[in-house]
Amino acid sequence: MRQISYAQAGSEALVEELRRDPKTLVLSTDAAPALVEEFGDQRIRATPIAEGAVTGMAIGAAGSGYRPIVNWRIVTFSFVAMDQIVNQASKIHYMFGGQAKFPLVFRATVGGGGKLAAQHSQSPYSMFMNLAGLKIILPSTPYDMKGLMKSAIRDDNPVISFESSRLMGFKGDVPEEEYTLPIGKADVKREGSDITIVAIAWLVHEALAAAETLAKEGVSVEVVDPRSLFPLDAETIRTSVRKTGRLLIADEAGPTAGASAEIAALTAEDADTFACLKAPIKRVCALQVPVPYSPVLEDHVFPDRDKIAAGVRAVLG
Amino acid sequence: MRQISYAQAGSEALVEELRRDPKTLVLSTDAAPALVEEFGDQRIRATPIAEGAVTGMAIGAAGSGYRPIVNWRIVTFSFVAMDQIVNQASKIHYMFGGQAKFPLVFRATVGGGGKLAAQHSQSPYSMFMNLAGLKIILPSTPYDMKGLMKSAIRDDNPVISFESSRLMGFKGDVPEEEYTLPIGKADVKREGSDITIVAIAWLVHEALAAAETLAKEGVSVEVVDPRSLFPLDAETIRTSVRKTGRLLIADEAGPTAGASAEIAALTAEDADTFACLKAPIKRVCALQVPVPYSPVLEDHVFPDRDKIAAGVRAVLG
Amino acid sequence: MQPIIIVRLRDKAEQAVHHIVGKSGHHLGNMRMQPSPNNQIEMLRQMQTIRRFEERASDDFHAGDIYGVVHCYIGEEAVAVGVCSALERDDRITSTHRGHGHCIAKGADLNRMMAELYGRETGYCKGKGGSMHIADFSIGMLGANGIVAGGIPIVTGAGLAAQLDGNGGVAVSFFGDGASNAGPFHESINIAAKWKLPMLYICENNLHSANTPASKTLALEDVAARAAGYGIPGVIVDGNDVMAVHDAATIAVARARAGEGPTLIECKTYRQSGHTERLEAYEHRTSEEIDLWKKKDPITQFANNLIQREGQLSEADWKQMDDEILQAIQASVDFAKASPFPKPESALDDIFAQ
Amino acid sequence: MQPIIIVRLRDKAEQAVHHIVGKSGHHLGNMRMQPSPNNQIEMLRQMQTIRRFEERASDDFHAGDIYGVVHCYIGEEAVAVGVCSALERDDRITSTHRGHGHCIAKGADLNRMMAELYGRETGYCKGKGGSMHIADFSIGMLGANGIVAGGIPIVTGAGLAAQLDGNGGVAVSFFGDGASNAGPFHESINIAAKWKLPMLYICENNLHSANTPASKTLALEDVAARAAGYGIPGVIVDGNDVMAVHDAATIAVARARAGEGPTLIECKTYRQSGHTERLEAYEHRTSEEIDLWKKKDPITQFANNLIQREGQLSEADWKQMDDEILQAIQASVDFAKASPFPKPESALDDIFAQ
Ligand SMILES: Cc1ncc(C[n+]2csc(CCOP(=O)(O)OP(=O)(O)O)c2C)c(N)n1
Ligand SMILES: Cc1ncc(C[n+]2csc(CCOP(=O)(O)OP(=O)(O)O)c2C)c(N)n1
Ligand SMILES: [Mg+2]
Ligand SMILES: [Mg+2]
Repeated sequence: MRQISYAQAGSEALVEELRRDPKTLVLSTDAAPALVEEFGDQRIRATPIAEGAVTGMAIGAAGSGYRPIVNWRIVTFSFVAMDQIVNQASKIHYMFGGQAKFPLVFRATVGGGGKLAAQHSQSPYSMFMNLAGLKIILPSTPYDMKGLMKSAIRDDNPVISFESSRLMGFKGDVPEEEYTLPIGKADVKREGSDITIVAIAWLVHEALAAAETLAKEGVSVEVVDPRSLFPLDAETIRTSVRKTGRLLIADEAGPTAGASAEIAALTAEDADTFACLKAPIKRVCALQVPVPYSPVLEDHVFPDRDKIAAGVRAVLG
Repeated sequence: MRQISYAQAGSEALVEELRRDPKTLVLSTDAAPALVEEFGDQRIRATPIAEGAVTGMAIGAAGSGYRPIVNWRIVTFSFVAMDQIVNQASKIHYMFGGQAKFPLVFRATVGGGGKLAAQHSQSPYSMFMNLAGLKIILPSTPYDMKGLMKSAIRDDNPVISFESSRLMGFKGDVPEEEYTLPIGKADVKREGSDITIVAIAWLVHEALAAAETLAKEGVSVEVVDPRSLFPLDAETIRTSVRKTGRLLIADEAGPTAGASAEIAALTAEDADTFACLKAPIKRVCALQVPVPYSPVLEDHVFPDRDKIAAGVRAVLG
Repeated sequence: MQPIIIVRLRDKAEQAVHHIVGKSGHHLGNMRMQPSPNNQIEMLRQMQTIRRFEERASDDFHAGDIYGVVHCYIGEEAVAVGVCSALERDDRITSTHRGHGHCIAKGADLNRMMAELYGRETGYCKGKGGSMHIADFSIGMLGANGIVAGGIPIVTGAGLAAQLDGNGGVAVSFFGDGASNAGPFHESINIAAKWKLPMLYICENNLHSANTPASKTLALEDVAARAAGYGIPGVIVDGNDVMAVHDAATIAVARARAGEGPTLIECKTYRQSGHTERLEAYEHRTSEEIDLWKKKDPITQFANNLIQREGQLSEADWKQMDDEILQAIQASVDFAKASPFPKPESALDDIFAQ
Repeated sequence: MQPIIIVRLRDKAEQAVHHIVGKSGHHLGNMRMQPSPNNQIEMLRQMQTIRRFEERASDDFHAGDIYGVVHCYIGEEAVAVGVCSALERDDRITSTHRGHGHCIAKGADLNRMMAELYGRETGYCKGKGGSMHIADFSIGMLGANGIVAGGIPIVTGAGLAAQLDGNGGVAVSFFGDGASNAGPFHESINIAAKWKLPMLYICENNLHSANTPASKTLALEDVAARAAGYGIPGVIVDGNDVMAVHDAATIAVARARAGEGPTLIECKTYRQSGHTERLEAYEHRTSEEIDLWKKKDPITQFANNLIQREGQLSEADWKQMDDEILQAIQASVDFAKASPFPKPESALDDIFAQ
């Protein structure tokens, strides 16, 4: 099968959906010339640096029959739009009794590794999980990216597409033919029997690498990729943990009230799964600090395959 | 001992600290006349409705030698200031290598019960827990409010003081003499042996009421009040759970990636505590929906003493 | 570019003429625009309907039948009605926390409004929204909003949609003097001006935001002066004169439909009621100021005008109209009371569109 | 109120005179303000130091010694130096993502700056900040900032502090044309104007924001026109003429120190380098435009001026000055390279002040 990058998979999905539905439009502080050329500057709009207003405008356009895709670019910039996200987008369908649809996609890159320091290296997706009314995808492969992005654009609700900066150049199989993937369905990226690693985005690959190393030590690791964080596929995660009896969660975000905390909680609160737990749950996350600039510091802060492998060994005792 | 309300306790702390330190100042869209009268309109400033700029101004004034207290009023309005909170306040001390201090207090009410619908009934504190660099208090009694608020104002770091709307009129003992309480220390509000309830703010009182009911059924409940959410006093919580072997978390926020998830995770990941756990962890939280207006709907969404008691019975099997 | 003031005067034949003058006083032109007598009577009816609706909402709030918070628009009715009477049904608006007036002026159903305030299943939002969140997308009412300035970007997006639709639709943002100091005002108007979106930005300058006077928050007294920074017209109009508002809106709507972009219209008006119907911590406005503005009541003025000057209405007609309105309001309360509360479990519906 | 333009011309005696004219062309007055020859030479030195610092930072970024991202200020040096030369050490500023120029002009130490770019323990932020986050609170440099418009409210808070201190201090906000479309610009200026804070708002209008031309984002070409909405002076100045910038800033500083409130100064300038030193997806600006502005290079212009017209500098002096600067830059690189990286565990320090 042909291989394309994670970034290309996102772009392909976007372009195909722009072709498919004339009601789609793209708002971003930076309008990609190729998109403007194909779809014109009415549908592909370079906006002023006013992500707050632009996000609100997307809500209004969605409520008026369009399907806007807002590219916030780095998640950093979503915070100037937070009122529109928290107080409007995530509540507007509900608050008005379901009378109108708000088909919206917000795109944002997350994660570190770029030596861009605290503001530009964040992974704050759990802040958005706590809102009801917003779906959240965070794919780890080009295949998942394309399939989920298409579903996000077709969804009649606000969907945030978080995209891992570290994976932009990562290549993988993506079929030529059209497909979509359901939002809310986790994917078992590797089967195993001794421990479940629930890993998010870039850490899926680190977990798979750790699993290879651990296999040589006789440890059989199952790697589960939630793929979407809201809805979060508790059932697939719990089923895996019931099988392996152990859970490690790997996330590029800090642990505190993170997606990792939610995954731990939904495992520990399920009676059947709890009954199968043979060891404490372990979180291998970023340290709970703003991300520092200097490479030695940044490397120290983030989790990676080695820290995951060490974590697995600790859980297995 | 004299009794004053939760709201009064907060005001008393504020007034005392304003008197104590001439570098303190208050910024809010609504300047309380009594404060203006005592401290003048230079230190007590009514601002335009521009919480984003006002929050940023507080950061700049703090970095220039002042100790601003920003009253966002309802937490709803903090979201227009989110860039300044997430990208600036929580990172600025670290990002600049610790060269300057930013003594700041942000006040905001949280919680529902007022039939104010989705925007004005939020409990989104976990969104702020995920940031490093911000302390968070959320007291449940007038005594805790006063002691923690004074510590918050004296702290050399940004502190968010979340305050429960439902408790504003709640009265309790507050000594006349000066005292402070450490930020980051949980309080065991009731001792018991069968189950630990970690309850937040208003739900401390609901948990205590549930504990009374359950006591009559022969169940001995321990109620732990974290009082501050960052730092979160994991040790006190774990110690309690090691004693009781069971954990229920009661929170007015929705569960997903909430403070409740973090409390569950930090319990389930601690080997000693995990070893003592006799039953799955249970979260008794708001339903994961935007808060609806109509009383029948609102009541359905929030947890209360009955739901807590039922939860305890379920955990005890 | 200076703000333009539209002053409504009478010519010798006692006909209403608008004099358009620059803020510094020089005369820019005259204008004579009169909606038909029928329309004017309809406008009066709407204004009085808003007034009676809110008087009742206030009573029923105090009686405990309406929950949470209610913000009354009493004294500002000329703005909503003056503007909405210049719109078509398909044109879109957003409103504020003080939203009943805009809903009624845009044509919302009183029964469903009152039922929403009563928290009933038959309300506009099935009881999920309440006073601060009434919307009716079928008539282009895209929602009240509990966030000051929160609706400005949203309706600017409706303006973008109208531009893309290419059918000559316009979108109207209602907001307060307080909101004009918030970032979304600036960001939205700049974008609308740059993209020439078919928009009206209607600032309801009622001289106060909650408990803070505008004199403490607006760097300049006239919000309309800000238009100069975006190269769009900034108009000041007597917000208690419904015809003046109507005419200013009509010009701006024509401009918007013609693809010439947005207009900022500042309506100088006053809220006769308290900030909310709850017991506020304090009222900072003097009773002299409130009384002064009560004398300039927009409904009394307009009704007197139609009766005395235009001769379009008799005292008896006016009385009868008011009776009809009171009946309609009573009917809406009856409807609300007869409607069931939503089922508790329905709190879990409508989180996502299917 | 129209924006004021300050045009720097020569009188018959070939002395620099500033003509202050309204945007529509009418003459408002003249002004003659000349820093001493020494100060002018010092200003030239600062401008060239910024230039050389960034040329080196760019090289070392491409060599892999500097990480992340570097935004160069090349071509805009006259703004930072023109403004900061009108300030005292205790006056406070905030900067943007493009912050090296403001740091150097405010008096930051080159060694600690370069060490920060190199991610070393001796850097201004102990390696935690990098290019986008250099600050030196001891000289009133309250930080570069990775958020467009993020620094505007922060420094407005420093202006509030200065007002409360009552010592005549001022605070200066540097920001781009792009930032002027963002909410914090509007909110901050409105507050500063209302409270008469001692502030300068310096818009560095380099005609582009990242890959978007200002002509696509600014509703009006002149950001200074927005001042009218707040009742404060809006000044337009040639941002490539350091003396013109200096003089405009000097007037505004005097105004601020006198308690008369903020001034908005728009400096028309140009970034000769790319948006960042990384490989950008595309460069949308034409090479004609870039070349045109290179011909108006602020340093070449100013040096030539001092050499040819003012006779304050010889070609040899200038060559020697540049050599000294290059040596200082090399010394800063040597310092950075000789400095250790921070200890990995120090990532856990400085989360909270003790
Ligand atoms: C962002 C935000 N901050 C604060 C509030 C609280 N609040 C509700 S109404 C109001 C006053 C609004 O004043 P204005 O915009 O002039 O409208 P008016 O009430 O006068 O109609 C305030 C401060 C809010 N709803 N949103
Ligand atoms: C809120 C926000 N949105 C987007 C960005 C990404 N970004 C960084 S610099 C820049 C352009 C800024 O333009 P301008 O303000 O004119 O400054 P200049 O780069 O021209 O100096 C953008 C869009 C950002 N840093 N912050
Ligand atoms: Mg108002
Ligand atoms: Mg620029």
